[in-house]
Amino acid sequence: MPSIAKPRIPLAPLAHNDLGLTIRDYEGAMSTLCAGCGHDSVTAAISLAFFELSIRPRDIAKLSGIGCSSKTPTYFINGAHGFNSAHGRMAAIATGAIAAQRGLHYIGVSGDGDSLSIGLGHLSHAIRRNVDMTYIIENNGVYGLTKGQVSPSADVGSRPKKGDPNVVPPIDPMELGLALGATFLARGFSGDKDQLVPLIKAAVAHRGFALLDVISPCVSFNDHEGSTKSYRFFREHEVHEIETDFVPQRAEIRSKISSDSARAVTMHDGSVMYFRALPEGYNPTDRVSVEAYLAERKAMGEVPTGLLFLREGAPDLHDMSGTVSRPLADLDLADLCPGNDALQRLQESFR
Amino acid sequence: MPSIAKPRIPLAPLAHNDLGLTIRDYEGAMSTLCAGCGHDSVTAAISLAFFELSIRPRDIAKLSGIGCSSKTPTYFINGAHGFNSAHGRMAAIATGAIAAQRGLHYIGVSGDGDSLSIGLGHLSHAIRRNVDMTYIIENNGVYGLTKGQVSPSADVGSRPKKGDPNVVPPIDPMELGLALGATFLARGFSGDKDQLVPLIKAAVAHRGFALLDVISPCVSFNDHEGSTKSYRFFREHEVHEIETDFVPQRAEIRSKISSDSARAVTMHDGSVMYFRALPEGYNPTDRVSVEAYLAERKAMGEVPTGLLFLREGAPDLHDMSGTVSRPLADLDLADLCPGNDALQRLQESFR
Amino acid sequence: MSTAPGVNDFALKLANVNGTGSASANGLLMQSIFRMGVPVSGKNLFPSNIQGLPTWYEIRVNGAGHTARSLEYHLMVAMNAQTYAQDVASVASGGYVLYDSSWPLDDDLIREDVNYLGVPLAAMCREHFTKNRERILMKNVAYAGALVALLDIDLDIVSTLLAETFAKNEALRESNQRALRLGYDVARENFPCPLPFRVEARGENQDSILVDGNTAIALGCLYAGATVVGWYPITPATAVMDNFIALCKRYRRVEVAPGEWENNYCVIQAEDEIAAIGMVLGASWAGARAFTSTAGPGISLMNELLGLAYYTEIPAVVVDVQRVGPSTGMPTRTQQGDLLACAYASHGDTRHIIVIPADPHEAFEFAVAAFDLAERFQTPVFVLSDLDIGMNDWIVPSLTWDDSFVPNRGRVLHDEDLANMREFFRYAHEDDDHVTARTLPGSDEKGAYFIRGSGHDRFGRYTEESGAYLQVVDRLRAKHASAAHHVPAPLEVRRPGSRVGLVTMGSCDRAVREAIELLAEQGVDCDYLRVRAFPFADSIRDFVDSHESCFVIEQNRDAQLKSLLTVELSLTPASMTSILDYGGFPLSASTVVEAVLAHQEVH
Amino acid sequence: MSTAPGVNDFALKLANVNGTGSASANGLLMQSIFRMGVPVSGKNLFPSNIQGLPTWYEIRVNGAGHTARSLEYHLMVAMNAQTYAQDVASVASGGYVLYDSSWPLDDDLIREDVNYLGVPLAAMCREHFTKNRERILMKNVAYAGALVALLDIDLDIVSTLLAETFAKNEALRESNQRALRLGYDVARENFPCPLPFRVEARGENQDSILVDGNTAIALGCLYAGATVVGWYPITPATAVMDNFIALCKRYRRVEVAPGEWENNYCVIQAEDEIAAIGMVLGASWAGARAFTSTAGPGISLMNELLGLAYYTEIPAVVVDVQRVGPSTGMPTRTQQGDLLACAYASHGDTRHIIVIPADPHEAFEFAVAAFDLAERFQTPVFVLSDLDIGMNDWIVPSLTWDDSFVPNRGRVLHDEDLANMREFFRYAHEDDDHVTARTLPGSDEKGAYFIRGSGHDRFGRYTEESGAYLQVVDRLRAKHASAAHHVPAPLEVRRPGSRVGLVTMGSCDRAVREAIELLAEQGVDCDYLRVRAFPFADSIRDFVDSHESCFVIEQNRDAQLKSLLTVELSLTPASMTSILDYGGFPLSASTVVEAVLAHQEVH
Ligand SMILES: Cc1ncc(C[n+]2csc(CCOP(=O)(O)OP(=O)(O)O)c2C)c(N)n1
Ligand SMILES: Cc1ncc(C[n+]2csc(CCOP(=O)(O)OP(=O)(O)O)c2C)c(N)n1
Ligand code: SF4
Ligand code: SF4
Ligand SMILES: [Mg+2]
Ligand SMILES: [Mg+2]
Repeated sequence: MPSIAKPRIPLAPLAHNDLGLTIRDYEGAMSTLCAGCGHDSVTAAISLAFFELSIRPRDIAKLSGIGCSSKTPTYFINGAHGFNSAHGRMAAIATGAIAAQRGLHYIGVSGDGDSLSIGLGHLSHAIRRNVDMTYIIENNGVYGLTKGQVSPSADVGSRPKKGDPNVVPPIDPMELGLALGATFLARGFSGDKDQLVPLIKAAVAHRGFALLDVISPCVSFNDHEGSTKSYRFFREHEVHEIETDFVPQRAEIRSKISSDSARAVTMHDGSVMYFRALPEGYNPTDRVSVEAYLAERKAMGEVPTGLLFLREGAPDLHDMSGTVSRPLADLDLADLCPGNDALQRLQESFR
Repeated sequence: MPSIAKPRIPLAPLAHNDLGLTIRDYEGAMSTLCAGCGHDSVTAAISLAFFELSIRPRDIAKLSGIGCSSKTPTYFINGAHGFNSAHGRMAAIATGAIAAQRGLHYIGVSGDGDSLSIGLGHLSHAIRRNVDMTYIIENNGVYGLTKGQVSPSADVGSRPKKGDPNVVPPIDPMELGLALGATFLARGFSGDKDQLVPLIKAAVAHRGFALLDVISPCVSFNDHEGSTKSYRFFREHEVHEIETDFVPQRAEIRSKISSDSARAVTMHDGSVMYFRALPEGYNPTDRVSVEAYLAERKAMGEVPTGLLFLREGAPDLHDMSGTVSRPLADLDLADLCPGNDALQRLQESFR
Repeated sequence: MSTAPGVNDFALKLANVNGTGSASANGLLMQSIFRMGVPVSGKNLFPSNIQGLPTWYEIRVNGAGHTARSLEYHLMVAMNAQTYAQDVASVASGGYVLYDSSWPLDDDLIREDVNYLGVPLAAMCREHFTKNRERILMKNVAYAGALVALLDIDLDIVSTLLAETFAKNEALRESNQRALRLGYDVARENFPCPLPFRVEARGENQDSILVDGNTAIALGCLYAGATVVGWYPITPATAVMDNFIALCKRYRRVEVAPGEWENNYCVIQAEDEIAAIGMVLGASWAGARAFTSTAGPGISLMNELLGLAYYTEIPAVVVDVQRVGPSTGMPTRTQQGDLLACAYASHGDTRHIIVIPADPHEAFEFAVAAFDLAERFQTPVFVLSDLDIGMNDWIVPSLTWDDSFVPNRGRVLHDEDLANMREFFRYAHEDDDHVTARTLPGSDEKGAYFIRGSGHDRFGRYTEESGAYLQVVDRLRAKHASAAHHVPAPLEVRRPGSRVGLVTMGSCDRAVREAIELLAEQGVDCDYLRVRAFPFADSIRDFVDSHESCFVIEQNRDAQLKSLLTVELSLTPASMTSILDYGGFPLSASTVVEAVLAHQEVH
Repeated sequence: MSTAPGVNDFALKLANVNGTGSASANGLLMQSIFRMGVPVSGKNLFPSNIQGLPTWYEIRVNGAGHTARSLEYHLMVAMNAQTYAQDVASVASGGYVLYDSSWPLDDDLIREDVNYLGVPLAAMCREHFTKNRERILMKNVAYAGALVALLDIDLDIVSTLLAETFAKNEALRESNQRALRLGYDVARENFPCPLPFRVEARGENQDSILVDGNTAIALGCLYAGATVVGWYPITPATAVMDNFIALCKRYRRVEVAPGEWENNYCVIQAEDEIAAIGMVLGASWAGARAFTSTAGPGISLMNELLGLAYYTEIPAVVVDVQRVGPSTGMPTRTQQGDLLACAYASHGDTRHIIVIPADPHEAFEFAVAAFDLAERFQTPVFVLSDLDIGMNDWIVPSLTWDDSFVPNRGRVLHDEDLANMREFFRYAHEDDDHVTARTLPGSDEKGAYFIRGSGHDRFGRYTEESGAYLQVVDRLRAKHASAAHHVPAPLEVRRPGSRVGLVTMGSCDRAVREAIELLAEQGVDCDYLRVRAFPFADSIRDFVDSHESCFVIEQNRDAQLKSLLTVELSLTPASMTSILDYGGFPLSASTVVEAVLAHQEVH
């Protein structure tokens, strides 16, 4: 591609992990996302986290729905099996996979549209079932792949590239998770790898459903200055033709979130988000105080990041189901079929 | 029916409301629910509330999904149009109806399965859109119509008539509503009409989405004593044959919830629920304190009832959409069609 | 076509109010007749409601083995005052009405051509039992007792059955026995027992069982080694899961430490049908045998993910216990209206495998076959049952299991296989059936690939190129066609010299076979072909082509089987005539006979 | 079938990287040719991606008016190094390759039989523009300028268009004009301009417009008076809503107080497609004209509620802009694969009305018709468009609107009507088309009823009785059949003496018509029939019956149109031969010609 040089996912120096693997072993195919898309940073963070955790690629399974975010599992850990499923259904599909094959580390990647619109029901019930997986929402407030409609996480007043400012109150996946009894809730920012990688590692380590909300800016549908609401056939507009098919190359946004004060980060659309790492002494195990803290910061217009809530030791899907520790998918018919004698005995009761 | 005398929905004496109508004008068809079903009490309370509000039947529209609860709109206010739709979809269908015809009072009746399983996404988004309607969940913790599976509102440890005790943490519609920015949240109990009728009236009066969670016991699938987990073909069981097709007549549970202390109510299955009316001075407009109170009472094993949360003045679907005050369904093509001249002018830009 | 009832040849109908315990008493009668070695069937016609609405149960006794639904009732047990009028009206002339004479019958219920048998059931039970619950329940057992006397059913057998049923509850056992006897005695004292039509013991049912299709399918899934289930309750499919769970509890628990049991299965009650099929896909992708069971509305909701499974080639078993559509329709009535919805489920070019059992015996076998087919062809397979098969008890040959059975898990590459390969490509190297090999999550990195519902080439890579896309979808079509040689073959029964062919499917089986005998009596010899799967075998075309006239008998309005046959076998539509019966009740032979004769007359 | 290009008879292809602004430059060229009065078409072949992947644009100029896709490219604008090889390979022998000569071409890209036109676009733009963004964007306008010179496109027209487009942005206007001139001049200086094939002004397009189908459908919905929309974004249907919203903002705002505007419409971006169709049903039930637009996956998800609408008889308009299936498939490629999914959407016996436009002009008219049909027949109506119609610009006759048009709102009873009735029953008193009258929420209590997807009788009451159920579903079937007389009739074009018939639908139209001319040149005269709706008119049967051989041309793998014709018109499958083209690109005449000739040879 002469016109747009796609940066390869940034890599750490070629260190070896406990398995003797390098970060290259945790890479995937070349990204086809827009240059500067936040999702690519999350991809890199995921690669790095699994590398640092020294988990064999084959012991990982990666799943997604549909969306730009949901394309990303192709871009990390080639050696892991992956399932790019249908829009909004990943949580349900992952639940089935985990029920069948408990021997793997499951990572699901989804978007705010995928998870909070069409997939809200499945996400919510996967939370309730405490399905043992890491579930990342690459949250950009828009439907990237369908070109920029507002998503359910868009703030009131935020203005999509096309169409009117959003008027419907957003769903905050963290507040939702608290209401549904989630056991692990964390928020990161694609531009702060230093914070994000440990959060992913913690999520992978958590036994149960770990929900990780990662603010991940969309360069393509948040880069408009002023109003672009007019349409092709009106021709009263200015540069519509070009805007719809020209995507400028943007640098990735990076910012390290310090723990002492809220840090302002300017997004591609010029808006400013205030990220705040959790204060010292924050207690992620007390739901009521967590709710109060989130509400307080929200009122200040800040977005708290970090491990927001944690409840360890809660039963997961397998505990609830009482399944054997050997993965069900590994059982043979001999383990499962009662045989003809049993059938004949059973049929005594059918007479 | 000689064997089971179905009680007619209990009626108030034949007073007249401001429109000169009696409660009979707010009745519906004869209920076909089980004798003693909590849902019938809610039906009666709805009739009474609209009667007391002096709203013309024709100005009411009633909608539901599928389930025993969702059958009930047939049993109240014959003169109102009704829509018994599909399982879980009522919130979406009501949203469309309200968008089209804003001139009516909308009441939706649903079950905990209908709303919190299959319909969770639609309910959640109707809350966000603050669709102007009263939405009642007749909450019995089971799927009544399909014969007693646990629903997402079943408490951990509660034991369905068939199958194992529930192990998946419940969804509390009130907590969910808080997380999603609901503007009106109330809880009632089918057995306390004195409290329920005013709550329904308040919900109808509220401009926006009023979510009313009504605990409404199911006599048929909560009446088992001990374990009934065995199945027909095993024959080791005791009285299975009879249990599956015999529904004892049960009296409706009634209890008035006083405001000073939690009141214990024995359910049909022998379990005891502790209902507590909200304390004096409770502030339903402060979300953080509401969340804290709910959490505190939950920890005590109590179920707070009353108007739990209220935010008036929030924009509803029509405000958000900027729709005209005249119902869209009442507009004629003359109001809507730009005509040939406009079409010709527009097409100048297509050349 | 009215025929006089006789020994081991009659039908009765029992009209009750649902939720009053009548089903057990009715089942007791039917099972007792079964134990007497006489062919019998019971059809439960119940409302979509929990309590208080009319419900009927029909028992047909037929020594010749015709157990399809009969439309002639020789005896009516009228226990529901709400439906007295229609119930009395539906008794055959010369037949009997047994009613609760604790209250007098209205005059307008009196028919001259019918015999009335008044039994003061309520009064008797009020006198003999004290608890309210018992008084209601025992009325049912009491009328059963009266019928035992009237129909000459073996009292010992009935008693034994009651004793078995209430083995662990002495009080209930005792009161049931007492009620039975009460009814029995009152009938013997007051009526000429037995009636002209009655049951006479035979030795017929030795190698048979009495079972419903939902139980049989659950058993099939158990024996096929299904471990993961995602499901959502819906009538009439719910009992598949009730049964599957119960069976698993009995046969699939492992004692991992003394007194500590774990499950060799995982059944998840999903949040909806979309999640249910999603879970099945996830589990199948991960290598387990997984299934779901549902009815029409669930099939509609699963459409998108069924297309995903088809295109990504993930096995899935979907049991559809059909009920009356469209929409919610009549959830407790039977129909065969989902054939087309299953055959082509999902948008775009999709086509699925369907197996169509006729009774619980086949339901068991086809359920097992469905898992093999799904894994062999890496695609969704529907087990198309219906409410009649699923929720009624049928006499069928006993089930057997071949302990040497080896499941066909299809083409799956494991680490050993991968070790010998240079590279693995998911959709390359098809075999003779156009199936390619898959790998399972957790296998060696060499076998890892990224499965996707978006355009992909034979290597499994994303593509938007025509050629690469076509290679895959054309192979999918060929693969589906190949399956025709592996699905259950159509069942044919020929009579020498027949020029008429009757084609049918599923639960129409018994009625159509009975019709063939009745038609032969009328001089119309018919051959029989029962379609048992889709894609269709070519032999069906031959059958149609080799008959002067062919009737396609099915239970839906739009002639879905005929349509699918026409399109898929390139048949001439005019070569087939539809016989459609879709009012929601099991088919009866007379419907078929009348339709065939009417058509023969015209032509 | 290779023919030499000539004046007003050639095709070019432009290969770009998506997200770099090329679409505007390509559209500029195509629109300029349109303004020169020469028939032209533009096909945008773009990836399902936002930025960085290959994308192509094809322009065909054809004085005879054949604007279907051509498979021969006489000029390739190769702007994407990633696809150089395949792009160079696809130029017709003797054709031209225009490329960015800022970098040298690899040796293996050099074909002997092709002419290379190197323009140092990047270098020129680096020199003449300073901002990075401009440098990328202006390369596109510069190659457009070169093409203007090479193809003799009217420079004034191009300039004027640019001026119109950037009327409000002087800086952009200026740099665009500059880039255009740069390219123009460099071509004139270095190449023999014009090329042997070129554009020559004509007077053809006076009464035509250049419009895409998504815009046209949005306009149709606007003019039909649609007020409520529930929708969920999906390619390629999203632009229907983008356009509808934009149109509403322009034409549907009311000034209720000075400076205070309110909307005569309500567009709700739903949480998913199930909610979208749910909102449509709610709104239609409440009396508004409502619609949704989606693609295949959305149709799959809507299945359950479409059945509800069918059975409860609620109008609904569903626009399906088809893309390549199954599953997610290829979202930016075209296909006609949802015909069966729409015709029989939902479980149980269901059948829907479908209108199938061939181009944006018909799309406008059929969108309007869809609302009338939906309300007249109280049932869902699909507008079956596709990506080719929806997202490409087509030259079609200008749209006109009859200001005296009175919409057919169907049988709706208002208070006045109810006042004169003794009682109202929802599903009783059918008219000649088997439609019964409905009432709307808010009407007099006498008109209130409880609509339900469960079994209901003609009075609208819940029922589980066969007879009552049958009355309603049999009427539904008759109602659907009646609609055949009210939907757009098939379009026939006959040539005297033709013994071959070509049957097709939708966007295949232009390619098939062109094929007919080409076939006539080869001595094969063909008649033409385009199916424009389901249920089918009987005249289609007559057409098929009256031809020795009939070809059914459609863009899906499974011959869905042929299948549906076979079943619904009881045609003999053997009477039709399929021509299937389903690789995802618009059909071209040569595909049809070759298939017909190949078949003729064999027979
Ligand atoms: C059933 C269905 N409906 C709609 C679509 C179209 N679609 C593809 S991606 C997408 C939204 C993606 O948004 P999000 O999940 O936020 O991902 P992002 O692209 O922003 O990362 C939609 C609506 C689809 N693929 N399937
Ligand atoms: C798509 C679909 N799936 C399943 C069903 C079967 N079904 C009918 S009612 C019901 C559950 C009802 O539970 P709830 O909403 O709690 O109502 P209740 O009967 O307890 O009042 C189910 C699963 C259905 N009608 N449609
Ligand atoms: S459109 Fe937005 S979300 Fe999608 S790849 Fe581009 S920047 Fe990322
Ligand atoms: S089953 Fe339960 S919820 Fe349904 S009517 Fe009976 S008591 Fe009520
Ligand atoms: Mg997003
Ligand atoms: Mg319930």
